Amino acid sequence: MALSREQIAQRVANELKDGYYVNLGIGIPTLVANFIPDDIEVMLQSENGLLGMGQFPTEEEIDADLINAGKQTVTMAAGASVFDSAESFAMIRGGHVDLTVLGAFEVDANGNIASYMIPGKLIKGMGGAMDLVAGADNIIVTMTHASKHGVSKLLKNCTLPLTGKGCIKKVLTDLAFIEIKDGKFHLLERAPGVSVEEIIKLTEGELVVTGDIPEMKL
Amino acid sequence: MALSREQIAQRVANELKDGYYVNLGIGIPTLVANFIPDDIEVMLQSENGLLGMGQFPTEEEIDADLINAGKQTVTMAAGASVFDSAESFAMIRGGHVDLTVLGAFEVDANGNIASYMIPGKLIKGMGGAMDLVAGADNIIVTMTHASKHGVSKLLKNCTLPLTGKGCIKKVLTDLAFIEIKDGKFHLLERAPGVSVEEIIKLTEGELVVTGDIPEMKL
Amino acid sequence: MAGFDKVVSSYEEAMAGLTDNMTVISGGFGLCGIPENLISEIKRKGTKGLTLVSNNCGVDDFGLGVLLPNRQIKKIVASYVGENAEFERQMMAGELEVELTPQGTLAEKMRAGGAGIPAFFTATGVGTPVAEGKEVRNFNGRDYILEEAIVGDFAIVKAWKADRYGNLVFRKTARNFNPLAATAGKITVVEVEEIVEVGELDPDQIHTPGIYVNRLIQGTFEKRIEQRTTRPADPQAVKGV
Amino acid sequence: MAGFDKVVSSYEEAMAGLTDNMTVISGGFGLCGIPENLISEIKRKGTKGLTLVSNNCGVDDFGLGVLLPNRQIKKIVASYVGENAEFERQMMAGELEVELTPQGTLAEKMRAGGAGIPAFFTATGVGTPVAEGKEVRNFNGRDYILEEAIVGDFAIVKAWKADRYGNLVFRKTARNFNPLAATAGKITVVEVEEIVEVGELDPDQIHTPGIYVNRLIQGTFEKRIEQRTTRPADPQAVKGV
Repeated sequence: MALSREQIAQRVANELKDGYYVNLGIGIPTLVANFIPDDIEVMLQSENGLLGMGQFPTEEEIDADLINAGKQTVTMAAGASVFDSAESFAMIRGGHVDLTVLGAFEVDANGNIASYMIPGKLIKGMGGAMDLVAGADNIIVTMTHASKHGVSKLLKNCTLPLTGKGCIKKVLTDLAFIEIKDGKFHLLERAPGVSVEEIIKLTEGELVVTGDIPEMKL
Repeated sequence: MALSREQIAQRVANELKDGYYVNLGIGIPTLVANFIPDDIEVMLQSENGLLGMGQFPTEEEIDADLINAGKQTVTMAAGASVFDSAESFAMIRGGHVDLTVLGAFEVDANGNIASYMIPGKLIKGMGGAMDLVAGADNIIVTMTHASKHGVSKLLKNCTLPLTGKGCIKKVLTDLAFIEIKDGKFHLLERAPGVSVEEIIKLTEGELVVTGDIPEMKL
Repeated sequence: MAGFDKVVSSYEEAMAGLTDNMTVISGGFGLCGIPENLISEIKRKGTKGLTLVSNNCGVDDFGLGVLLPNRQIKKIVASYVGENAEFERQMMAGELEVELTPQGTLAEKMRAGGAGIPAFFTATGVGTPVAEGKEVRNFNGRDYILEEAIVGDFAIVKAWKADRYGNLVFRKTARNFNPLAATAGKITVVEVEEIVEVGELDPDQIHTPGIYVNRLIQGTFEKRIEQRTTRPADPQAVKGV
Repeated sequence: MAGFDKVVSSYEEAMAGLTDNMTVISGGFGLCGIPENLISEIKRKGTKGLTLVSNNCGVDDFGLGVLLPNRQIKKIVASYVGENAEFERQMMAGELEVELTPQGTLAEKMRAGGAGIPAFFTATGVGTPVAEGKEVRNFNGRDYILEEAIVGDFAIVKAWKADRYGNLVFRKTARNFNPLAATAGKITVVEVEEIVEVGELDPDQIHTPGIYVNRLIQGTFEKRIEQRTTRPADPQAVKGV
């Protein structure tokens, strides 16, 4: 069965390592924070200028001067630091963040990503997404594998304006965990109960399937 | 008579205006701080990362963590701020400092300045001088008009490696206050008791003398 | 003698000299740390044809969004312009020019503008619409695009505390673009919650040195919250449900 | 789990992995705010062929100057290299390669290295020996030269206080190049006067976030003064002479 949003977040959380500085994008990536394993510590970077983002505030703790990049009220964890936007993106662009998790409309077999604009329809802007995909070595894209109408989002070539070129190596969808290399998608894991055939059917770009594909552990 | 070092500093101090942020180079420029008129306020920027440099410390106040760009122990004035070297030169390069005073070996009629190197003899480096002359609109160069042997330092063309190109408009020597424009030196004032002829004789570059040249007021 | 006292007594004085078709850089991220009253003053003045440089453009009735109904904005340079129906209408109708700029590039353009760096290379945006018309150059095996600095005729900034010399301290994530905007204005105007005496701020803890600040005014702020997210005060209470 | 605890227990551990021919970026201005003990450890290790990036190269018997007698330095990138006889001898003899770099350009090169900016334009050095071999380009009527970023295999930094996560606070003008060096090392090693508990430092007042710091050690420092300049304690006493 296809993973729920929470299950996608849960699987991403398994990729976290002790001592990681992590930037979580808006949407499903934000949920990853709820599944950080108890035996490791990670620090969350919010690109509006906060390293060490904490949980949501209680009603009493709410502070209009303390928000995350999704403009939600948050708190600070112990050891947090605050800085300006140039410093925040110096961190990001300079490759100091260990892992970035973000959503997308489309990815393709060349590692391109489209996530910020649907011409004529949705023009909200890229925010920090272009900097994040250009700055991070280690990026996980989370998205649904296909549209409700069964149209694949893992393409030969992205059709929408790109957020970044050749920068995506790992994609986690509701159906599969996939690596991108050598211009191809490589199937690493499948969602529990989802068949390889189903994944092949919903992947437009070339999908390499080598040996038995294990089910994800959640 | 030629101005003393203190008199040069004193004449420079007359160019200060209330509310000026000023960077004073090593040597004679440093002395300018002793002649700031009582009725104005200026703030001294030291390029190692201090805005609002105060006087020298007493023996008790000495702090190894608080020095100026000449590596002298200093204090901070009220309203001072401390910052890193990139921020310090952002200020300088970005044109936020109102006046820069620095020494030189040579200047020429095209506004070039040589102040940091005598090939084969003195190779200490430019420190912040190249940034200062490139960043400031308003620069006063203080120097002796000629060497002890009567060799002019106000040249047709600098002979030493340049610190900056076409950036100097005002020179105050022990003999004269001079403006540089249109590829010529223009005599504005002469030191008390120094004749125009004497200045002409010791100025290698073309010197324009228009009308009566007043004596400096000190 | 005025010396370094940057304090002005009215918002009118604070924004004096702002005229049609100028470029204004604004601090703020969403509605957090925005110079609320300086924006209101621009609305009151009715200045038109402005080019605004800001990460966002506020919402319909707050922040820079209030400059939309009277068509005061000609062009906006921003990274994210959602959350605003009138904005979308003007953009789609071609009444408003929008230059979408990646958030990090926008921050760096402001910093560069203030720091006398006319242009810099960045990998952000390579191969995307942002790269169109820009020079691409390879350094050490990777492609980068050339981005130019931004300087504003005015910069409008919100800080937390200041002394009369214009030394600024920001509070939590209301810092965001504000220190960068402060460096990049030909005239930088700052509004703060509190003005303290010179000497009260620790020199080691000043975020923006007063050299960047031309005018300073104390204001009162609504500080509207865009996404009010909370957790229960007592986690036990939830578990007990 | 180690989490974000950056504290190491010995200088040997602090500089582990430094090998011949590496590039080391050092904080400090003159002898102010220099990582004294990390420098001593490099001397003790005897690592050779180093490229050093630092505003200055210490004096004969203190600071980076102590790496000269055993010829550990192959090349130095600095803005000012006076005050050091052995340095001058090695330079004049062609035993030491010196790349003189304007102070502001040096600071910006470090910042760029840490910030993922491979190159930037600056007016500093146009028409001087510094511009030789560099691209010159005109922006808005003025010439600028292209300068490239610097990244170090190691960066060595001196801060005042830190928490165990590596969040740093600097003191007075001992800050100088240190925060910039901290961002530009593949491995950044910091020595401090005091390590405090996580949570003790105000998040708004941290100069260098711990994300830039790999290793942290507490040391004791000589803090030698280069130019001891003073004024009389009581000005009246002088007038009375």
